[in-house]
Amino acid sequence: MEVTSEAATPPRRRPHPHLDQMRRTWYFFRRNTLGLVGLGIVLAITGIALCSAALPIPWTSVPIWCATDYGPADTLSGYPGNYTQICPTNGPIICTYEVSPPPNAANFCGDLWYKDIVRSNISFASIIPPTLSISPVSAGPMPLGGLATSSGSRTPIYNVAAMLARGSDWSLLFSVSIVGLGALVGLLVGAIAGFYGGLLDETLMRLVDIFLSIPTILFVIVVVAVISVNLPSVAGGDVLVKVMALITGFVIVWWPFYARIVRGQVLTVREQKFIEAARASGASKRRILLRHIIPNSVFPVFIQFSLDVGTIPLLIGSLVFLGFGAQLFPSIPFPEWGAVSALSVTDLQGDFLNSCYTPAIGCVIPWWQLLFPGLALFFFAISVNLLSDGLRDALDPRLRR
Amino acid sequence: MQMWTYVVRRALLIAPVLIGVVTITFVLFAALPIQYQLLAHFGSPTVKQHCGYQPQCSCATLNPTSVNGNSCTCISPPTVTIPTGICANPVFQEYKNRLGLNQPIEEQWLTYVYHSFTFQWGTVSNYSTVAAVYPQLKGIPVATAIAWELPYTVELALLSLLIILVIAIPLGNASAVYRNRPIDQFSRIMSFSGYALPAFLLGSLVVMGVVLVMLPHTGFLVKTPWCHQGEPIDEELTYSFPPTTACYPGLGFGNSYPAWVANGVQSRPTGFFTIDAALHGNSWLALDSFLRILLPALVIAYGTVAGLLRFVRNSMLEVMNLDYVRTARSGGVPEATVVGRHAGRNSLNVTITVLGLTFAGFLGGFPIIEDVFHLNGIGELLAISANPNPGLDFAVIFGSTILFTFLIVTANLIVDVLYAFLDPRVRLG
Amino acid sequence: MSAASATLLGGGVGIPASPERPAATTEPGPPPADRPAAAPEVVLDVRDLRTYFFTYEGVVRALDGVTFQLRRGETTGLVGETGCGKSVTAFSITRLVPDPPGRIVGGHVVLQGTDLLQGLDIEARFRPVKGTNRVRVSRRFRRILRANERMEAVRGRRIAMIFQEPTQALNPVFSIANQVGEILFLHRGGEIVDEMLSATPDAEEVSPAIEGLIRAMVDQRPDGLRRAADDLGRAAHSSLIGTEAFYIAQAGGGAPDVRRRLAHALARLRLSPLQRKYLLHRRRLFELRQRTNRARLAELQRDPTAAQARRWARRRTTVERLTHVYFGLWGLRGWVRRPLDRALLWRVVRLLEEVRIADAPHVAQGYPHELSGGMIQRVMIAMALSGEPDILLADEPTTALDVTIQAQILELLDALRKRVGTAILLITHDLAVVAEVADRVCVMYAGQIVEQAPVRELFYRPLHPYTQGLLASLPRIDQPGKSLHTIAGSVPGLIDPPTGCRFHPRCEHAMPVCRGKRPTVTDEGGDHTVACYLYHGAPLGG
Amino acid sequence: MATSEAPIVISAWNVRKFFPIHGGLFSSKIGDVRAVDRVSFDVREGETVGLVGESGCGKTTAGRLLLRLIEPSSGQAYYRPPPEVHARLNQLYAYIRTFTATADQGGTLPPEARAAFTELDQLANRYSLFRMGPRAMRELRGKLQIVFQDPFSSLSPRMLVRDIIAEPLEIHGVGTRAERRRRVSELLREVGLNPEHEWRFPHEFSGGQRQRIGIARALALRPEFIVLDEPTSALDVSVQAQILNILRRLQAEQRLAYLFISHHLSVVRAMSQRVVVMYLGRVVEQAPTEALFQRPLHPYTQALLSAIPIPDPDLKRERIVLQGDVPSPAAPPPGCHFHTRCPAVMPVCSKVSPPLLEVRPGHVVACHLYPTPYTSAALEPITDQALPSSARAEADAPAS
Repeated sequence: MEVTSEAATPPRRRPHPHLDQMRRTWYFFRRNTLGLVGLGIVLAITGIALCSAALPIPWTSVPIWCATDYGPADTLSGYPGNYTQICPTNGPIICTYEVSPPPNAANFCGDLWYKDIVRSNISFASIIPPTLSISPVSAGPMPLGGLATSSGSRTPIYNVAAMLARGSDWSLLFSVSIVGLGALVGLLVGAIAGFYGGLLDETLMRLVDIFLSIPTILFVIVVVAVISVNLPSVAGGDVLVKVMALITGFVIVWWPFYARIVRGQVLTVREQKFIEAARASGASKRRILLRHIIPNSVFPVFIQFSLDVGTIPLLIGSLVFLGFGAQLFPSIPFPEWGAVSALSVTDLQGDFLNSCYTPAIGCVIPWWQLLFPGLALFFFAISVNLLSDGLRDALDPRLRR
Repeated sequence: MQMWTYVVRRALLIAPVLIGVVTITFVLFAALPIQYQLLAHFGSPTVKQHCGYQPQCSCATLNPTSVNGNSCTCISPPTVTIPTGICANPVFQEYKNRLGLNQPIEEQWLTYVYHSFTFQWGTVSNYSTVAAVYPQLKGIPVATAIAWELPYTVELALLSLLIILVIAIPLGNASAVYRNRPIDQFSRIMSFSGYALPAFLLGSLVVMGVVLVMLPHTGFLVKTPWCHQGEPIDEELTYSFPPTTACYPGLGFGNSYPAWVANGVQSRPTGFFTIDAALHGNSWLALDSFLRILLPALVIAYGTVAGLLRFVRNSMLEVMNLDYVRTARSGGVPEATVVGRHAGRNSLNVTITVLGLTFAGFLGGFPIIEDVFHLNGIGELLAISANPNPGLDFAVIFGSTILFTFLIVTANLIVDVLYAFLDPRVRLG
Repeated sequence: MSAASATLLGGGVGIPASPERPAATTEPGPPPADRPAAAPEVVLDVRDLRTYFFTYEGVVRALDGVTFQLRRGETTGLVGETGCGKSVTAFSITRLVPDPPGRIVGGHVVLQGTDLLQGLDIEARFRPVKGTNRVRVSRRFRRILRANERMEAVRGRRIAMIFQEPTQALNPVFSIANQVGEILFLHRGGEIVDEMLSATPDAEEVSPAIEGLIRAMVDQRPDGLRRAADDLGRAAHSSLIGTEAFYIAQAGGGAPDVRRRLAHALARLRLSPLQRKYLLHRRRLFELRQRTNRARLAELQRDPTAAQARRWARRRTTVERLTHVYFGLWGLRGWVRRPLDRALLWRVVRLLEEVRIADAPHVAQGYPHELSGGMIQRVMIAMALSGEPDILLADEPTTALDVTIQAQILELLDALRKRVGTAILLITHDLAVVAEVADRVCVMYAGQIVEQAPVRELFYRPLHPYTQGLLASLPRIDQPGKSLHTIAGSVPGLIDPPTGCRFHPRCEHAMPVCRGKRPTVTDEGGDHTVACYLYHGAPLGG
Repeated sequence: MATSEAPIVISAWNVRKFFPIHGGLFSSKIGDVRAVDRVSFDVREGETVGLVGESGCGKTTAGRLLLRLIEPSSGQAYYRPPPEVHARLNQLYAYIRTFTATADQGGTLPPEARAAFTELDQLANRYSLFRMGPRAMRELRGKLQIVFQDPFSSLSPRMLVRDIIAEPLEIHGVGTRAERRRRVSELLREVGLNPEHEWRFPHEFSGGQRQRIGIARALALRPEFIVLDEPTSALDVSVQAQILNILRRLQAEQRLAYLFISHHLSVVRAMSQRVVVMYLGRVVEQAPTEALFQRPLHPYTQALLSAIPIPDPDLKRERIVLQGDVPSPAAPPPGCHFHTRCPAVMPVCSKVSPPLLEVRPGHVVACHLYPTPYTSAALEPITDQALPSSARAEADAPAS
C-alpha cells in the first residue's frame, strides 16, 4: 500500500549522478555569456602558458632583455643566446636574445640609453635596434618591433611581447600556487576551528583577526623584506629559493581570509541535521569533519579561490611598483605580468615626464610598453572574475533566475 | 544586552588584536639581522663606524622621482658585513645593552610592545631610501615623521570614504531594483573593471592623462605658483621640512608646505590642508588642495567600490525578496518608500559591515596611490622606506605598519558600533 | 472545567460518519434553495486566474484557471497540499508575485466591479524558445510599474494580507510602533492629524477629569480607570491622551507623581507653530495620496479622468520633496515630527489592544525579534485591519504556531470578521482548521480548484476523489488505531503536469477519459461544484 | 500490542538538561534554560510512547538526551535494564523521595540515604547509558536511532542516497561492500522506494520520499529504539498518512520501540500507546493514550486537547482558549509553571510546584487539583509501569 507511483514506474536509466550534476552545472553556466567569455580567455591564457616555451617569438633581433649588473640572465630556463657587450663606461651589458644575437645587434652601451637621455637630445632611435627605428615625437602607429621593445631609462630594455609570452606561465604558477596553498591552509584551520569550537576556535579566530587587520600589501612587504635581508642567497639569483620565498610570503598573508570564510560556513553546516544523524549512527569526529563538514563547506572557498587567482598578479605588480622587484624576483625584469607592467609604469613615468620637460624631445609616450602588459593583466583578472561569477550563478541554485 | 555593554565589550575585544599585531611585528623584527635592529632604533652613524655598516653603492642623492634622474643603479639591498673584531667591541655591546638585545626574548617582547604602544618606533635611518629622498628626515624619530604625514593620509581617506558611500549605495540599490537593465550592466562593468585595474596602473594613467591635458594649457597642476617653472629645482625648497615633492615638474600633485609659505599662511590648526585653507579664508588654496586629493580619492574609491557594489546589489536583491518587504508592499506602502526605507536600510547595514571588512584592503592601497600621486602621506613614506635601494628602513616600515593596523582596528570598532546602532538585533540580542 | 472537556471529547459522540460512504447517498444538508437568497454580496470575483513562473527548467504553471468568489463577511477556506498554488493565488490577487520569474498571464480579479488585472495583456510578450520547453518573456517595465502603482491603491486599504512565517514578517530594524504606524498613517493619516490639531488641553477643563482619574486609580477598579481615562481624553479633545493617561495611571506610583506625568503628557499636546505647519503639510500629502489612489482606481474603470492620476502623483511628489527640504532645512526633523510619532504610537497601542496584546505600550516600543510568533501574528492582524479592508487574505496564518496559540488567533480572526464584516480567504493545508472556522471551502490541486462547496457539504458529501482521499487520510482524534487511508504518490511537478485531470495518476477511480482533457466543472446541487469525470454521467469507476 | 510484560528498552530517570545563558559585560553565566527538568518514563519493546507539548517545552531535547546526542546535566537513562534492577531502582527512588526536600535544600541526609544514593550511583555506573565510555556508546548507537523532523536538512546534499543509507553500515563495518549494497536496496524497498533511487541525490526527491530515506537510514543497523522527532510535521496529510503507516508496519514487523515526539495530538493518538505531556521542561501528565484522551486531568492537557481543531463542522464545542504565551524557559514562573495561563489557578499554584502523583491507575499528574495519590490496592493491582512513575516523582540523586 505504501508502494508509491515511482515504485510502480521504475525511472529510466540515467548517467552516473556526478556526471549528471556536471551536466546540470554546464547547462546553467552556458546561459551566462560573460561567464563563457571569461572561461574562453582563461583557457586561452592557460594554453599560452603551457606552450609558451615553444612559442616562436618573431622579433629575434630584439633582445628579450638586456642587463648590466644583474644576475646571469640565463638562470631562467629557456632563455638561450646571451650576448655580452663590453662598454667603456659601465662594464659589460648582457643582452639575452631569443635565439642568437643578430648581426646588427644594437649598441647598448650604458649611459646612452638609461641615464642622460633626457639631458642630451639623442633620440630614442639610437637605443632601439636600427632595424626598427622610430621617431620619438610621432606617437602614431609603429612597426611591430617598436611595439616589441621597452624604452626603460632605469631598467634595461626588454622585448615586451616575449616577456608577456614568457610571463603567462609564471603568472599562472604564482597565482594558482599561492591562492591554492592559502586556501588549503585556511580550509583546514577554519574547518577545525568551526567544528571543534570552544577555546581552540576563540584562539584561532583571534589570530585570524590579527592577521586580517594588517593590510595585505604591507604585510607582504614586511615579510618579504625580512626574508630578503635574512637570506643573502635570496638576494642573489637563485630562482627556486626566490620563488619559494615569494610564495611563502604570500601564503602567510593569504590563509586567514579563507579561514574566516570556511569557519562561517562550517558553523552553519555544523547545525544541520545530517551531522547529528551521522553522530547518531556513531560516526567519529574525524569522519564527520572529513566526510560531511568539509565537502559541504567548500563551495564559498571555491568561489573565493577563483576570485583571488586574478588578484595575485595585480598584487605582485603593486609590490614591484613599490620597488620590490629585486626582493621578489631573481632578475629584473622578470617575466611575470604584474612585474612587467609595474616596471613599464615606473619607467614610463620617469621617461615620459622627463622627456616632456626636455624641449629637445617633447612628450614621448611609448604607449605599447604600458598598453600590452596592462591589457594582459586586465584581461587575466577580469576573465577570472567573470568566470567565477558565472560559476557562482551556475552552482548556487538560489541565483538561478 | 545594553548598548553600552556591547560597546565596552567590543572595545575590550580589540586589545588582544592590537597586542597580537604588535607581537607579529616583533617576531618579524626579531628575525632581522642585528645591525638592522640597531639601525631601526637609532639610525646613527656610530652604528656604521662601529659595525661597518656599508651600503655597496652610494645613492646619497638618490631621488627615484627627481628630475635630474641621476638614479641609483644598485638593485641588491645593502649587504652588511660585521667584522667580528668591531662588533665585539664594547661600544657595540653597549648599544645592544641599551636596546636590551642581550636580554631574554620575552623581556625584549615586553619592551617592544611597550615601545609600540608609546609610539617609540625608532629613528629614520641615515642610510635608507627615505633618508636619501628626504634628507631632512635623517635621524628624526619615526613617530614624528609619521605624525607630520598623518593629516595627508587621513584627509585622503575621509574623502575617498565619502565618495565610496556616495557611489556604492545608490548605484548598488539601483542595480538591484532594475536588475539586468542598463544601470545594472553599467555597475557590473564598473565593478569588474575596477577589480581588474590595479591602482598603480590606473593611477599612473590618470596622472599622465592629467599632465597631457594640462601641459598644452600649462595648467595650474604643473605651474604651481610656488615653483620656479622650468628652472632646475632648487634643493632647499624641495628638501625643506616637512618633506615636499611639490616642485616635481609635471606633477603638481601632493600638498606641500611651500604652498603655504608662498601664500604666507603658516599656522595649520587642523593639519588638513583643505580645511585649514578654508579656515584661513584662502579659497584658491582650498580649491587647489581639494583638487589635489580629489583624483587620488577617486582612484581609490573606484577600486574599493568595485568590491562593494556586488555586495550591496546582492544583499539588496535578497532583501527585496524577504517577507517583511512583502509585508510593507501588501500594506500599500508606495514602492519608493519600500525600496528606500525598508530594503534600503538593511542594505545599508550590509554595506557598512562589508566596508569594515574591506577597510584593510582600502588602506593597503594608500602606499601605491600616494606614491603615484606624490602625496606626502604615510603611504608614500612607507613606499619609499620599503624601496630597497639604497636601503630599507625597517623603523619606518614597522612603524607605519603598526599605525595602519591601529587605524584599521579602530575603524572596525567604529563600524561595529555603528552597526549596533543601526540593527537592534545586535544591540539587544 | 474538566467535566466540560470530558463531554466535548467524549468518545465518538456526535462525530459524523466518515466520508468513505458512497457519494450517491444524499446527506440532508442545507437545502440548496435558500443558499443564493442568503448569500451576501460578492466582494471579490476571481475568474480563470493563470499565473506562470518562467524558469530555466521550463514554464511552471502554478495557477492554471482558478475560479472562486469571496462574499462579504464570509470566511472561505482554500485547502490543498504543498505546491498546489495556494499562496500563489493570494499573491496573484494582490499582484505580489515576484516578477521575474513569475507572471500573471491571464484571468480576471474583479474587486467590486473593478478588474484589477486590466491591461494585463500589454504588459509583456511571450515567445517560446525553440528546441526547449522555455518561454522568453519580454516585459514592458513602465507598464508593469504603473500597474503596481495602481495596486498601491488597493493593497492594505481594500485587500489586506497576513503571511505564514511570523518570525520574518516584520522588519527587524524598525520598532513595532514605527511599522504599524506607517501603515496606519497611510490609511488613517487625515483623521490622526485632525485629532492632533484639534487637541486643546485646557487647564480648568481637564483638571476635574484628572482628579477623576486619580480617584479611579486610588480605588483601583480597572474598568473605572479606563472610563476615567476616556473622560480625560474627551475633556482634552484627544482620545490619544486618554489612552496615554490610562497607562500612566496604570503604571501607578503616588498620586502627585501621576499628576506630574499627566501634566507632562498634556503639555506635549500643545504644538509649536512649526510643528503645526509640519502636520498641515503631512495632511496635505495624505489628501494628495488619497486623490492619487482614487484616480488610479478610476483609471482601471476606464474613467475619463484617467490622466488625473499621474498629475496628482506628480504634485504629491513635489509637495513631498518640498516638505522634506523645508523641514530638513530647519535641521529639526526629529523634533518637528515628534508629536506625530507620539500620536501614532498611542494609536498603535490602541490597535494592539484590539488584537488583545497585553502590555501594549511596551510591545509597541519593542522590536520584532523580542516577540513570539503568536504576538507577531497578532501585530500583523492589527496592521492588516488598520485599513479596515474589505478582504483579508490569510496565508497559512497559524501553520507556524502551537495549537493553543492557533486557537487564539483563529478566534481573533473570527471576532474581527464579525465586527468589521471583512471577507476572509483562509489559506491552509489543515482541513480541520477549515472545518472549524470556514463557511465555504475550495479544494485546490496542482494549480486548479477541483471542488467547491459550503463547509458542511464538503465534509459530509465530498465528491472529488482527491477530497475524499484527503479527508480519509486525516488522523482523526476520535478514531484512533485505524490504519490511515493514503493517496499514493505525491503532488506532480507543474512544469509538465499530467494531461487531462491532473489527479488521475493518483486517482483510484481513474478512467481512460481522465487522461484526455481537463474535466469541466459540474454543479452537484447545494452550491456544490466539482471538476471530475465521475459526475459527468460517466459510469462510476472503482 | 505492547503488554506490560514486554521488556523495557529505554528507561529514563529524572533526566535533566540545563543550558547556561551567558550575558553581561564578560558574558559570564547569568542563568539556565531549564530545557528538560526531571523527566522520567519507560519505553517498552514494540511500544510507542508519545511525547507531546508546545514548541519550546523541551520535548525534542528530551529525545536527543536519550540518544546522548546531548550530554545530560543529571539523571540517568538505562538501556534494557534487567527486571530486578528496574524493580530495585523503583524502590530506591521511592525511598529517596521521602526526603527529597532535605536533599534539595542541601541539608544533611541520614546515613541510610547516603547508602541509597551510593547504590543508585553503582547501578548507574553499571547499567546507565549516560555513564558509558565512548567505545561502548558507539557500539550501542546502532541500537538507538533517530528520524528527524526536517526532511530537507537531515540528508547530506552532496551524498548519493546509497551512500547516505550505507553510511551507518560502513561506520560499524557491517558486511562486505556487496552485502551493504544489497542491504541498501532492500531497505529502500522496505520503505516503499524504488531501488533505482539509490543513484540519486536527495534534492531530487519530494519531502515524503526524503523522509522515507531518513527512515531507511535509521533502520540500517536494525535498531531496537527509534526516536521519531516530529517525523511528519513537515509533510502533507496524504504523505503523512503514508509515513505513519510505514512506521506502524515496521514496528509490527520488528517489534521496534518508538518515542514519538509531536505537537500534533491527533497523530500522537493514532500512533502511541502511552502519552507523556510536557510543559516548560516538566512532565505534567503521563497516562495510557485512551485514558489521557478520554479523561484528561491536567488543565493544560485539557486546554491542549480542546484546542485541537476537529475536521467536522458540526462538532462546535465550547473551547478552552488559553490566554497569553508560553513563558520563556529561561525564567519559568515559580511554583507550577502553568499557573500563569491556567484557567483553574489557585493561590498555592504560584508557590509550590505540584508533585507528580498517580491519581488513577497508570495515570500520573502534577497538579494541585489532584492532591491525593491513588493508593487503594484493592481496586486494581498496580501495574509495574505505574509503580515507577509514582515512585519517581520528585527524587533527584545528587550523586549522579
